[in-house]
Amino acid sequence: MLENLFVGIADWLRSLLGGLGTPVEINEAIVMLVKLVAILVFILINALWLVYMERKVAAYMQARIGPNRVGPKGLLQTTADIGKLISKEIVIPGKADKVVFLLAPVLIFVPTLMVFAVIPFGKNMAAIDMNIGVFYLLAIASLSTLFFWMGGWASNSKYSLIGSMRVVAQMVSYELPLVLGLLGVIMIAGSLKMSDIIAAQEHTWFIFTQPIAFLIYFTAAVAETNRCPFDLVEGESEIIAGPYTEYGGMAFAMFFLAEYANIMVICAMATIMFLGGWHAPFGLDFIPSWVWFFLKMYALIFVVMQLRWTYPRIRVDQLMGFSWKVLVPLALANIFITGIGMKIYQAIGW
Amino acid sequence: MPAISLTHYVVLSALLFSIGLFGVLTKRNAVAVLICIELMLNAVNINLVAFSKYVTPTDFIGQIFSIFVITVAAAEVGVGLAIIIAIYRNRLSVNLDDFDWLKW
Amino acid sequence: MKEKIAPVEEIKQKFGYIEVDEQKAVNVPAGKLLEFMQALKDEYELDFLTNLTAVDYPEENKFEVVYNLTSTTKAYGLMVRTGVDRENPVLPSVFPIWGGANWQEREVYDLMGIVFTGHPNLKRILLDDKFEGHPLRKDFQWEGGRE
Amino acid sequence: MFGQGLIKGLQITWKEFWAKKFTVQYPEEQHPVPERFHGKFVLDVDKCIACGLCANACPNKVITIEKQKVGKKQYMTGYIMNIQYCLFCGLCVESCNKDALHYSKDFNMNQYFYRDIPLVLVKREAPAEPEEEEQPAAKAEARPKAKPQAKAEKPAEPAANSEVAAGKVPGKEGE
Amino acid sequence: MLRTQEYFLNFGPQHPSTHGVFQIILTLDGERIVKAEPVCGYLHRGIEKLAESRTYTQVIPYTDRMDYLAAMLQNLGYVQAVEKLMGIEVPERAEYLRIISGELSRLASHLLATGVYALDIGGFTGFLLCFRERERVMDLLEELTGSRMTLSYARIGGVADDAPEGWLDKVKKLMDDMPGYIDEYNGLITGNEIFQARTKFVGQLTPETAINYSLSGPVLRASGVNYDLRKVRPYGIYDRFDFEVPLGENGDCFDRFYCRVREMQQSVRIIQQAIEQIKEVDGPVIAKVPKVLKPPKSDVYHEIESAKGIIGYYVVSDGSNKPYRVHVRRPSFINLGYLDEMLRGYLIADVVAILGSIDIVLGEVDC
Amino acid sequence: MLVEFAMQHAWLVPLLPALAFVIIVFLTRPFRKLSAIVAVGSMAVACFFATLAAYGIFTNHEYIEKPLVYATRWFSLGLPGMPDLRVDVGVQLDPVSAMMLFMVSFIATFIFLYSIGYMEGDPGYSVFFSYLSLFGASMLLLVISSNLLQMFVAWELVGLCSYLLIGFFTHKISAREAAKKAFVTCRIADFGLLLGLLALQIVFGTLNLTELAEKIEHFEEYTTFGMLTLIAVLVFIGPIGKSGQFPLHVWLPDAMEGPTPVSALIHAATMVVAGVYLVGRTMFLFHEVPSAMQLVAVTGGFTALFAATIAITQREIKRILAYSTVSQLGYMMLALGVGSLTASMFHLWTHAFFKALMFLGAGSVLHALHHKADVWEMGGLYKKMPITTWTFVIGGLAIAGIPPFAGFWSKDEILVAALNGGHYVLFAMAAFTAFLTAFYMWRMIFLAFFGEENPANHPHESPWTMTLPLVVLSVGAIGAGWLGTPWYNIWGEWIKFGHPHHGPVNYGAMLLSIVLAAAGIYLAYMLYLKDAKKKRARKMAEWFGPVYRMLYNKYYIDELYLWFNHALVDGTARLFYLFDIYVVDGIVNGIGAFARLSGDGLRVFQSGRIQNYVLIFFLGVLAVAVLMAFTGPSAASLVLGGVK
Amino acid sequence: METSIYSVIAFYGLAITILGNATLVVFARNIVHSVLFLAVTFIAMGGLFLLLDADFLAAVQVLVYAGAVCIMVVFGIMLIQRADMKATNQFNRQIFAGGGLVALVVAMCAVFAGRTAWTELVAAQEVPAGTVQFIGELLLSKYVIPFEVAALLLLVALIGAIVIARDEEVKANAGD
Repeated sequence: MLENLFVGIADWLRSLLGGLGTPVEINEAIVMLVKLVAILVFILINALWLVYMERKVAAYMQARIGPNRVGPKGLLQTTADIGKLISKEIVIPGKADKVVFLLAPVLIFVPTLMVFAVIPFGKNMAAIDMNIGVFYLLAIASLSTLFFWMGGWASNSKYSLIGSMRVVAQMVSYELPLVLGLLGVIMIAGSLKMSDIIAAQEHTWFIFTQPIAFLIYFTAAVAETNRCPFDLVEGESEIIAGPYTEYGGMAFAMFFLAEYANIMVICAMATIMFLGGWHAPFGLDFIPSWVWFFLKMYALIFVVMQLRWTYPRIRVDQLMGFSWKVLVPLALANIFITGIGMKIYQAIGW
Repeated sequence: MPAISLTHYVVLSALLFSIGLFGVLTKRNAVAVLICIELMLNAVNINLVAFSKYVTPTDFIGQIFSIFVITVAAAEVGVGLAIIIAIYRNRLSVNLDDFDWLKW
Repeated sequence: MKEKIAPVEEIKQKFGYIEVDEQKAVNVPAGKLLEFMQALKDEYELDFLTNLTAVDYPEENKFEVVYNLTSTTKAYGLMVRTGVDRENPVLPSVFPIWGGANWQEREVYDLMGIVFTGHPNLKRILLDDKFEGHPLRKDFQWEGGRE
Repeated sequence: MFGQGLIKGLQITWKEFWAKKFTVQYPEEQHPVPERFHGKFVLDVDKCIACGLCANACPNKVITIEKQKVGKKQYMTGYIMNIQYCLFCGLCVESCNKDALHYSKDFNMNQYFYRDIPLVLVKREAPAEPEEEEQPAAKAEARPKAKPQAKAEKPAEPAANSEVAAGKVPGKEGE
Repeated sequence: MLRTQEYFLNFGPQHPSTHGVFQIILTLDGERIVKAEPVCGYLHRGIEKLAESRTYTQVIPYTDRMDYLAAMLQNLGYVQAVEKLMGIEVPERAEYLRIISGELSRLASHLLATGVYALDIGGFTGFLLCFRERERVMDLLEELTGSRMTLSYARIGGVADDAPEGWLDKVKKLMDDMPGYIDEYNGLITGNEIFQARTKFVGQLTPETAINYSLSGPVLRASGVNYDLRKVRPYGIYDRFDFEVPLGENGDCFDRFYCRVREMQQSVRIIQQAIEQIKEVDGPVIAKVPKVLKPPKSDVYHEIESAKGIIGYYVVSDGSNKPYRVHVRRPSFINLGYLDEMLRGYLIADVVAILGSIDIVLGEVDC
Repeated sequence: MLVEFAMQHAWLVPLLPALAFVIIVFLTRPFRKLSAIVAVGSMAVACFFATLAAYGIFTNHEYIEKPLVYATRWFSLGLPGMPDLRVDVGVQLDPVSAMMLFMVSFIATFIFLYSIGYMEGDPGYSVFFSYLSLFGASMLLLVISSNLLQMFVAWELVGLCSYLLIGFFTHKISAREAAKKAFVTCRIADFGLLLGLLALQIVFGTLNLTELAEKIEHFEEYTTFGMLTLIAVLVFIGPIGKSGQFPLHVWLPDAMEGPTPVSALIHAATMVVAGVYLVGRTMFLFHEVPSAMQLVAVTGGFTALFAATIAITQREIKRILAYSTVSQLGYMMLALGVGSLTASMFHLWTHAFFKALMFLGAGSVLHALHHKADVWEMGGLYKKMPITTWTFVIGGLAIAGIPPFAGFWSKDEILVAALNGGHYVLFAMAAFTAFLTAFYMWRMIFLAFFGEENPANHPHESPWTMTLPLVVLSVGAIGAGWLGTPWYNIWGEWIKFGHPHHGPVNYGAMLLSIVLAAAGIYLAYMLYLKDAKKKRARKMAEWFGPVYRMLYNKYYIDELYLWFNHALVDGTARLFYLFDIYVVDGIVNGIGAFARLSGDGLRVFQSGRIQNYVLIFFLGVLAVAVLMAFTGPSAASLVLGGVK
Repeated sequence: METSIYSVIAFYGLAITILGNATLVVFARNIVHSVLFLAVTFIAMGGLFLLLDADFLAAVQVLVYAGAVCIMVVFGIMLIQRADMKATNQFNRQIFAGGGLVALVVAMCAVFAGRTAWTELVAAQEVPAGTVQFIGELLLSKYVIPFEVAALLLLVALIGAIVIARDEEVKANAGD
């Protein structure tokens, strides 16, 4: 029952609308709209929660207890922060490119939200199960670079400029190992469709068949989201806050939240591609599939956070070198080995 | 309202191509010329895909061709920008009117 | 507290123009400063310029620039003083001998107003470039403090 | 092998994640304040003889002692510390021969208005008439900020100190 | 790395990793530094001028305000200079208390330097863990002196107060715990490959350069120059303790950082020995000195090994009760003198790494 | 057995230094000491082989009569005019070449050794040794050649090495100029030699020495006497240049800019005598042409006197030695000219020892005085540099012709040969030259080594690598002449042209030469040592003012050449220059101008702006499209040139 | 063939977006704005491809054009930035000549488009769903050589761009 909670709600909505006698297309459109709004709300709440979680995790690792005043155990801290930030003025620097400056924080959420359209949170729980799902996701995700850059560029500040240079260089260079890391999985699954990939992991998760690919993907993904140890886009000890230096108030909060939404995307993606998606391990399928999905996703998010609060930041030349000299060759080797392995597998014909 | 036919796409493509051509002919900034060339290439892609859909829907030749076009476009932008940057470093200008060394 | 001081007597014998006082500190005429310092570094391994500062003596109409040298190999030190005319406070820079004089001479220039010729970048370091006067001089007057 | 340090770091943060937290929830819990804490100043007015040693010892000219001559005797009408300039070095407390000036453990000296910042330890009117000796001097006087227990007992002291209070008037800022 | 036109970047004065109000005007080519012009003086308070209108004792609190992270060492240098000027013998117990509090100050300063360096490189957790221990050190100092940072504990002729009851045991306990903590920092910060990649072979200083530019403290010793005043010219009673001087090999940022970490271990050793020895010493903690100090007309220069390097006091007396001139050789100030040459050719991120490894405190730089 | 091996493999002797050259250049150049060791070692081994070979030759009489030739075909081709051109390459061992082989390798070994000390600290140390090795190889190849063309190749190689070594101190302008001068002067001479060789080849069809010797004996079968005379004169031009005979001697003094070992080796002992050697080798040719012999004799005699007079006034130590060399070379030529190969070769042999010795001694002095060359600024060196001084004195005695030193015997031999040949004028010139030689040599010795010490100098004795060769060579300078005393002339048994002739011992000539030498030395002593202030010398110079100046300026021959060069060569060149500018360039420029004018017309369309081109391009595209649209594809392809 | 009203609306919407943004690309004063408009054009083009049943191509369009080409251009602009970005994208002197030519081109295209009988060309088939598989198979079988050549081209362009844009290393004391 719990398993089909969300699917059931959608069906119920359809039947309700069907009872109203409106045309099917409009019904579908309404259902789609509801789905998207639900995802939107879900993402935003999750982002808020993740901010809180990050602060708590950080605090616990640093021998302190973190937010604890607003709400029980400080749960409403982020909400309060958002309230504060909303009430603040967004200061537009004098020489900024005003339109672009204001557009960037708005647009930064767009690719993230669009990506969520194809992510299956549970059995039959994708808004759209697209034929080229993975590819779509990568294509859309690559857009966010531009929006980061817009923010940094439009601020017309040197720190922002350096930050946007770094953002562009970093995200472009890490996209390659990211895609190459996923290729191994796609080769084995033989499909770009998310549901196919998850179905292919019913018995063995790809993390076991593709461990190197997982590491490559995870590293590159952490870098894609500008998280520590690859957070030199906003490396606060060097360039203040990179592209966000001149942003304040809600505009800054948008960037901030988008970062957490992006973490969710990469962790969800890793869950889908490597951790078997919503498949339950050890046959524990009495727990609903979406619970499993979120469990895996949050475990990964925790790892991302722990990485951030453990490691120092690497330098920009090391960052580039790491991508081009380590990850990309490794990923290519992995693809090669995967191809050979598949051939052998087919030849043996297990 | 008439259904969308091949003509629509051809006209759209022609208009886009013309806009791109206008940019190529009249922009002073080398980077602007480069991106206008991209517009022209996109116009070509529209044609290719539209013909592919309407004329040979099962062969995908047009689509494959436009994939190659995109590839070439990406390469072209990369090399073009590199050249522009190299020129800029020597001349501190990206103004095409300044680039008249072809003239002796 | 045992003070280890460089062989002053020997130095005195070698360089007739210096004066040694009871603290075994050395007074050098400004004209011979660079030559003497170079000799100290080369021959007595006083390779470490710990301190460089100046004192204002308006009654005697002079600034006294004080150099404290130590040796990283011999573990002894030496204080060298030299007097500068207060009206025309110009002294050769010891930057070519000890790079450590770089900022210290700038500081002395900034606060005491002694000009070190030959310094590569002699400009104010602690105070604002537009500041007038040199505050560590005894006759410096400044309005705007508390009360 | 490369990566050992990385894994070791993760182990440490993981361990710390579960370790005891050091946070002290301030208003509810408090660190014990040590005996010698340099907090807010307290003046035992009855012990004070307004000698001015503390004002002299102060490197930053924080202490202002106001005295008024009542008849033949000096009478301290005010002991004000411009606490915003205080270095909390403790030289004034050390210099006090009569053990009148103390630190308290109260560290909260913030004020809403700037004009409230000076720490007024004594502020009182001088008696109108030169009173006879042994008269409880300032008992009736308005002492708005002084500690109540200070004025309650020891009536004899203020009279006595007026003879001794010959120390220099706090020097002006010379430079 | 692609080249751009050279442009300026104001690194500071309001910047998270300049350790205070310090400014570096960077001339950049892409992210590479072509020229760096340090600008200091934002915290200049004229302490040397102020000292001329204070009595000898009254100068002590001002010395606190220079290197406020290791205030006791600043006090110590000054009072020892004045004692040298006047020829005052300091009681034994006071000497031990000076050593203990001084080394605790050094510990606090190095803990901060270690933690902040981790923060500079980007690791926040190391920073807070170091602060956790620094808090304990400062609690101890507070218990001893009443203040946490600006101690004003030393007095001419001794120290302000004897140690309170049970304090030495608390110090001993902390000292027993310290090695474990230091291991934790080494695991979290020092041993981290990313940290090493960021700091090794960055900002290398040859021993010759370091000596020539009068650099001191861990910056000098990281270049392999064995020059620690506590060993070379022991002042106070440092000759009674057995400790080593940690030296670096490459003179790079990592060595400077790691020198501090190892110096903490040596400080712990010194404090442990001092606690053992102080038990046998009893007596006053301050010598008999006149109320009004009037040193003979003379001048003196005295230098000690502070946490940041060699701090030296040049005191001139004209026979009155106020010093005629006080000059402080501030290690942070002089260590910064070579910054420009050190930074050239490195990236912006290395600016932070190099500046952090020099471990400056702006109160001292600007005086 | 070893001797036989050495004789059969005499080609090893030049090969070893050549190998050393290759090794130094390609392998050991970065290692200075190793380079030196390789060079000296290879030369020492070569010397060893040469000694064995010479021993073999001189102990087997058959070889003295008939040369030992090992030859192989170098190349053969048919040319118009020379239908079957065959050139052999090989070694020819006979007493002359064996003597030379031994002498060259022996002296070279010690000079190499000397160079180790002398060149210490020079940045081009290894390069120097590689050049030296190459020189040694070339010189030995020259000596051992069985073929004149092969010899010519070696001759040119020697010239090249001389050029490289004179200009070795490339940082000195004078050295570079001197090298150029030497090279150009020698090339002028070599041109004559080459012409001569060509004529020989054309006329006799071979250049092999043995074959030529046979054929020239019967030259009437091939050519006329006039032609033979011409050939002889042409061939003699080469030695004039190389051996510094009168008109082309100018390069030799200037060549002293090179390092002193080079001067000693090349410009005193070995290379410069190559000319003498060549004439000696081709004696069969000159023998047939008396007028050519006359020319040789007169040239030699005149050069000897002429150079000696110049040497009197020179001040630089190496320059004096250089002119003395020229003078002594003239002696050798003179001896050849009067027909005595024996005397010539004997003087060559002794001269090599004492002149090398003196050059090395001079080098030692220069080394000690940091290249202060003026003899007037020296003085009293004997106190500080005993070995150098006394070996130098031995050299001076030898060259002056004081018995029993080597020079006496050989010079006496020449004088006797001239007298016996009936050339009385030449004899007188030679005798006067002997007097002058003694005078200027001892002038130099007295000035440089004795007398008052110059306080500005701080001389010191040279290292053993430099003094050892001095000592060894001084032994040679004493004893080398004992091979050919008039009483027992074993030299004449070995080295001879035709039959050895034993005249009676001419005591008169012997006495005359001793007296002349002693008089020269005494005059020098009076003028330069006895008279401490050298007043008399100065007065003499004033007295002979114009003569002195002329001598001091070497008869203005260099200036003459310069003027000649300036007037004639430059004048002709100016003419050609004008022709080039107005006629040749005029044609070329005319063609260019046509192209440029037509280009100017078309240039209007070339704005350089790419967008302009795009515009024009698209206009064209449009035109073609319109054409296609309204006329069909065929017309368009007509325009575009496409295939229908 | 397309009968759905949505597709008509979508086509016109996308066409207007494309043309409008393309015009803005050409007429924007600030080169940065030009590039941003270009990105919008590209994304809309992706939509147009979706409309043309080329979903893979649409993703490629967004990935390559919007995600890579635009970024590259943007990076290039950063390297050649100027103080007055507002006047970085101006017209040159041949604006009228160019305009005239473009008008001619448009006219010619209009004539041709009008004269051609497009409907005769149109095939009566639908595009099969899931184009990826077909394109993939074609690329790796029939068109494998052009595919490889394209890969080579990209490699050459990559290396070429690096070689052209690279500068001499700055003399630095950094050891990287």
